[in-house]
Amino acid sequence: MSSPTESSPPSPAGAEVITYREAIRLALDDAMAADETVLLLGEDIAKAGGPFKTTVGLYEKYGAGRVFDTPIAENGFCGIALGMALTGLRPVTEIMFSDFLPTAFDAIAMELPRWRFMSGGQTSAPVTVRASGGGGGRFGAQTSSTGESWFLQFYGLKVAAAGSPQGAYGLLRAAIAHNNPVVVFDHKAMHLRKGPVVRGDDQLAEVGKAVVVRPGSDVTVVASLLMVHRSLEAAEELAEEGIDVEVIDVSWLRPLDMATVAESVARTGRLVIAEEQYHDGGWGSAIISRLATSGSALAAPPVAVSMPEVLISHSPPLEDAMIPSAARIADAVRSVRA
Amino acid sequence: MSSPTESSPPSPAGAEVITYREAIRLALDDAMAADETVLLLGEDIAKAGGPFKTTVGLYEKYGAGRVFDTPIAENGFCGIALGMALTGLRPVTEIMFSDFLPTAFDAIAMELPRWRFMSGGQTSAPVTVRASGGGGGRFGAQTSSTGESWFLQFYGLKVAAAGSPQGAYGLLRAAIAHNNPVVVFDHKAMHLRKGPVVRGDDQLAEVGKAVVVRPGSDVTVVASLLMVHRSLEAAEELAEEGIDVEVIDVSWLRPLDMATVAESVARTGRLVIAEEQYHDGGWGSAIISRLATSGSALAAPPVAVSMPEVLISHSPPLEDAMIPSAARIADAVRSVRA
Amino acid sequence: MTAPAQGVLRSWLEQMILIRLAEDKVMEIYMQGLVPGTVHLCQGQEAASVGAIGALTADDWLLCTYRGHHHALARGMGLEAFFAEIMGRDSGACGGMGGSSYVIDASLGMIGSPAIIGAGIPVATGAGMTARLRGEDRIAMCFFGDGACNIGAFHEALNMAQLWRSQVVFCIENNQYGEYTPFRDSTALPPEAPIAHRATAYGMAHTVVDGQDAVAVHEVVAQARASAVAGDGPTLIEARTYRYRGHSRTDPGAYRPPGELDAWRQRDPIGILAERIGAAGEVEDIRERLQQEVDDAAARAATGPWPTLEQARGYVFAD
Amino acid sequence: MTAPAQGVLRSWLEQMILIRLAEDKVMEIYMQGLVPGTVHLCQGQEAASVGAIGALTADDWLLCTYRGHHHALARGMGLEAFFAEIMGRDSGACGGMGGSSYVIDASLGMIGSPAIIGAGIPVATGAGMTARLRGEDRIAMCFFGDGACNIGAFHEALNMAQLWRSQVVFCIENNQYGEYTPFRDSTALPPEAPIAHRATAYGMAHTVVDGQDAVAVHEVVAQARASAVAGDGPTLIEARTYRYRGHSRTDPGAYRPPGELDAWRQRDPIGILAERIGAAGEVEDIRERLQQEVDDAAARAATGPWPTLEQARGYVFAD
Ligand SMILES: Cc1ncc(C[n+]2csc(CCOP(=O)(O)OP(=O)(O)O)c2C)c(N)n1
Ligand SMILES: Cc1ncc(C[n+]2csc(CCOP(=O)(O)OP(=O)(O)O)c2C)c(N)n1
Ligand SMILES: [Mg+2]
Ligand SMILES: [Mg+2]
Repeated sequence: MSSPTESSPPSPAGAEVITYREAIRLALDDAMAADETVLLLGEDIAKAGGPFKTTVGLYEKYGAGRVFDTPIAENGFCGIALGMALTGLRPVTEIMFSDFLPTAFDAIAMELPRWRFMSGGQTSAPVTVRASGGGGGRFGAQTSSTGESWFLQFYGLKVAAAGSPQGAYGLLRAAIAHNNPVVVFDHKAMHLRKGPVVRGDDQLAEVGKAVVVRPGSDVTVVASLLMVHRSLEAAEELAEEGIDVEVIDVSWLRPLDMATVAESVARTGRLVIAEEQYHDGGWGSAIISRLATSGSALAAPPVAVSMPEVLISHSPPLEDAMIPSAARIADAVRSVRA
Repeated sequence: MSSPTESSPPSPAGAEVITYREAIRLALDDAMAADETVLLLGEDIAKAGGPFKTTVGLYEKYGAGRVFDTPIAENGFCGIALGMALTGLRPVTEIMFSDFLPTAFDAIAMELPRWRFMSGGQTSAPVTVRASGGGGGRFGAQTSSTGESWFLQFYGLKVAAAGSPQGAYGLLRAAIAHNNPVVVFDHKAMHLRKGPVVRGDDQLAEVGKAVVVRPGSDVTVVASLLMVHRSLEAAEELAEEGIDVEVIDVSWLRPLDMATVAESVARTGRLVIAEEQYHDGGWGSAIISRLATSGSALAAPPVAVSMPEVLISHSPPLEDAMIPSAARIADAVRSVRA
Repeated sequence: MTAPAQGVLRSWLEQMILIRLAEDKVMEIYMQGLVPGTVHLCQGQEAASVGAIGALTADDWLLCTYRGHHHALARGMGLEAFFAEIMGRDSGACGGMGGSSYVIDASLGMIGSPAIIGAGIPVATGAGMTARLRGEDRIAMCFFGDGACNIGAFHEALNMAQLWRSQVVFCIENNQYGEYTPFRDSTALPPEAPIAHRATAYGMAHTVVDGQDAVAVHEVVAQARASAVAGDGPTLIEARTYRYRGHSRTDPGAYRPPGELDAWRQRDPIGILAERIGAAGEVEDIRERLQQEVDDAAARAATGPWPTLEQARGYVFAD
Repeated sequence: MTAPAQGVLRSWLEQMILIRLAEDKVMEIYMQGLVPGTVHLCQGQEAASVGAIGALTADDWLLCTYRGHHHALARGMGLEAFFAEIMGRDSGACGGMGGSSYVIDASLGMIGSPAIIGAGIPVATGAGMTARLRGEDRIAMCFFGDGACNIGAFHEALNMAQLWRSQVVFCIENNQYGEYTPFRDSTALPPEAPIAHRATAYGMAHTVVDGQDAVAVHEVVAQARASAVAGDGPTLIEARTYRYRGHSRTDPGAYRPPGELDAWRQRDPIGILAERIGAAGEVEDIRERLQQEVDDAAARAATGPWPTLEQARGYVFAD
């Protein structure tokens, strides 16, 4: 296993090297400082600083009127966030684990994205829903899903997924500033991973824009969340074999940045998807299908490195066998080169 | 608009010509007669016979211990169904409109499909969840979704969608007899459509098997629900132009019957998907992606006839513009032939 | 609370008659094929909306449901925008996107009326929190049905509303049925207890009121509004009422015991208010005058243009 | 209800000591790196599980949560299967699929212990319906935490359970906190009212019991069980207890007021029962004997084989 920052590009000017988790915390802090209508709701996020420490100090800094410890009632507090947003506030809700999102699907998938439309554009719902997902922590079947593609069919929601500390910062800032509902996923296994982060009110990620995190000419790998890191690891390994991999952090699953992907694939002619999820119904199949229907000519069939169709158990060898590894991604890249 | 039964194949022996809605009702009736552990839960389904009349007479026939009027509490009664299933019963829950499924996502997507696994196979959860979805009724944004692909990422659930009265009967019978949780979708706009149905305990659909509803040699159209009918209409029209369309009623969205699709596409070399849903994250993109990754060689890029990325309004011209028509499907077929 | 002046009561009477006529008109144009989809009518429930909304200020927010025509009209929505919305026209209150289920005007503080049961209850709670956090003399008024009191969102929202003293007032319009099911068949309660009793689970104030009497409804809402603004927390009000029509367009109401409808019609909210203010003799005149307005507005609405897909696209996302 | 015989109480004491030792052992092997993931321990809550489960028959079903070690052991799960499950081994009670959160044995009537808060409450209600529909002398016993009483599933399930007289008994193990939040900060209630008071919303029976006293817990559960079986409906029991450890492995419990833990330790459930049956002098001996069993079982469990992906695949679907 390489050290956390090893495969990161050289730090840009003004960057601090901080953890992904701290990047989330600072995004919340900076957003709250920049806009007094921003407020936070979630379980144990106020006095205790959050189960993942993503809100440490914010209750003390912004007070009880801006940071709320909620009961365990995800659907209720996401609906409350919608009511706040309709009346001029800009709430951010924290869903501790992605697997708890289904309890709140009515509020998140059915109300938030359709509310403005039904009114004929009279209202708007600038709510950000944050969720931490992903495996590797040996948490078992109901606390290891990334959940990243669960909302793809619920048109009206924008969905982001942070593949690096800078992504964690910039995507969250962008989501909070956006005038429509956005779900931002992060990955629990990346919380302590460090990387360079440039902060500031001008560091908002562009909505719907993927990021080429490693330019390359031979094969395009599109990845999200932890898979971005694993793809970069695979790319390092493959570089030694003379294979030059381009890694794209997809960053937004809705809307998908097909322009960036198509441009890359047009150059490389080869595509690997690296996703910590099942393939059917995920953003990876959306990309492959969209390329296919657009008639993109590939030099080899695309390969999806996805989760096998089993549920996740907490048992270490099983979890390791399920979550795509750098080695599996590297093999896929080799196979599309063959 | 063609008359309801016009494009149906000649009736098989023993078939009665009945409505799709009646096929659902008879499937429930026959399943309850065949197995006394089968019972029904839903809103207004007992004394009133169901908002869509899919349970008329069953309360009278099987009594208050087999047909339950529930409170408006979808998550609760789907969880109750799980508890019944774990202890030896075989409940069927009715979710009136697909759009109400999100209120019950915890029970349906997070508990039902994972419950057995977490126990290491000690328990099982033979629950059938029925939902009526789909547009055309001018019901507006929160009561017109088909919802058919919402569970694709929730591995462990099987998902069926009825494209004909026979499908409505056979898929529901199969789901109820199956020892694992199944969600069965029907389409509201098909409820009064008639077709031949053969009933009986030997008429259970095969789990995971698509149905070639019209054999053809030039282009493969894969469709679900109402789109099956519209594809058949398109096929009739195209037959006059000398284009021989094969129409597949996908029937099961999980598991997807890739074998039937791939065999068909291997013959025709051309694929059109007809789906009343957005493309990204749906079963249509799963099929196209799976064909692409398997290296299937197509003579032309596949085409997906899907919903445009707008929400549904109740306003007739808008709904008509959104839900794929036979004409749009026919155009797509012509385009892959060009 | 001071009782409303005679002039105000007179205007309520007119509003209630207007709502009744408008709903009857909706039925009529429905039969003429002018209304796409289905409708959920509220004849019989006029007093609950008019009395409650009469207790609000212009700044207050409203959260309604798919059975929300009376709220829209009581809040002052113009008749043409109302009918045009129900007909799916661009000139409708929501540009034709909402339909019968979603007839709102945000400029009147109407911030939503979801079709999903219970979904509005947390939303209203959130709006009430905005008022509280800003220290404003303002509430969110949340209407919902008896059937909605059994879904999880009700419980989650009421708990947080009370915990945080949200400036919200909850009003159950108990019209005796959720679709075709009498509320006692779906709602476990202590014997004889009203649904409003459920508030005690959260230590929340609650009250039951005759929903056919606009003045009585006004009084309890005004009181609840004052408590909420004072920081004393929400109130769960149960207004006992009845819908004369079936649940939706296709429902003939066969599940009703014989005589029930007639008994409720004896306590018609329009008659009760007219009697109270000594205007019983004028009802017919008012009806006639308003009928003309209603007919004209519906006719104008029917000529409205359809929305385009491009317009619809523009309504999904804010800039 | 007849009080349990002395021999039974003696066996409870042993069970409670065993649970305590097993939980301490889980901590120990956790620190040794033998436990993947996290754990939610229940030291301090032994009486609530042992007393309640002591009132059940072999046919009764149990629905637990991620904090369910005490229930599994009180119900008679073997120690090796218990430890092996927590270590993710094929020899575990759930073949290593469940882990610390999901240690169940269906042959003992344990039908689930979901990680999602509240998810088990409807499930237990459904199991209780099976018993009722079949007319069996059998209940579903449903354990959950104080924090779970605020989620929608609680409300929906309790309403239906009461409406349909499901043969279920609900037991809130109120250990004072949901994660790091004291229950009064998340749970709106009338002043001083217990959480069990929420049952009144549904006209359901309820009771509060000293969760540190196994005999007291046994008594209320036995009574609730009898009512449920008699068709008188469910009971919501609140057992007041305390978890000595933090919420999960990483939680030092810094949110607790100074002295609180010590005060609760004064009322340790093991001490209380030992005292009551005059066995205080024997606790140390029992500990020593059981410690050996616990150590041996954990050691054996640690040698268990890992499950394979093929095995896991086979657990997803029934044939
Ligand atoms: C979650 C959900 N389930 C079911 C429905 C279908 N439905 C629409 S109205 C209704 C009855 C609601 O009854 P009540 O709350 O009393 O309101 P009323 O219609 O009487 O005004 C039902 C079940 C829905 N809209 N949402
Ligand atoms: C729906 C949901 N939201 C959040 C969580 C995270 N979570 C796990 S345990 C817990 C606290 C539960 O408190 P309580 O019900 O009192 O049980 P205890 O842990 O004290 O036994 C929380 C919030 C969860 N598991 N499920
Ligand atoms: Mg009602
Ligand atoms: Mg607790």
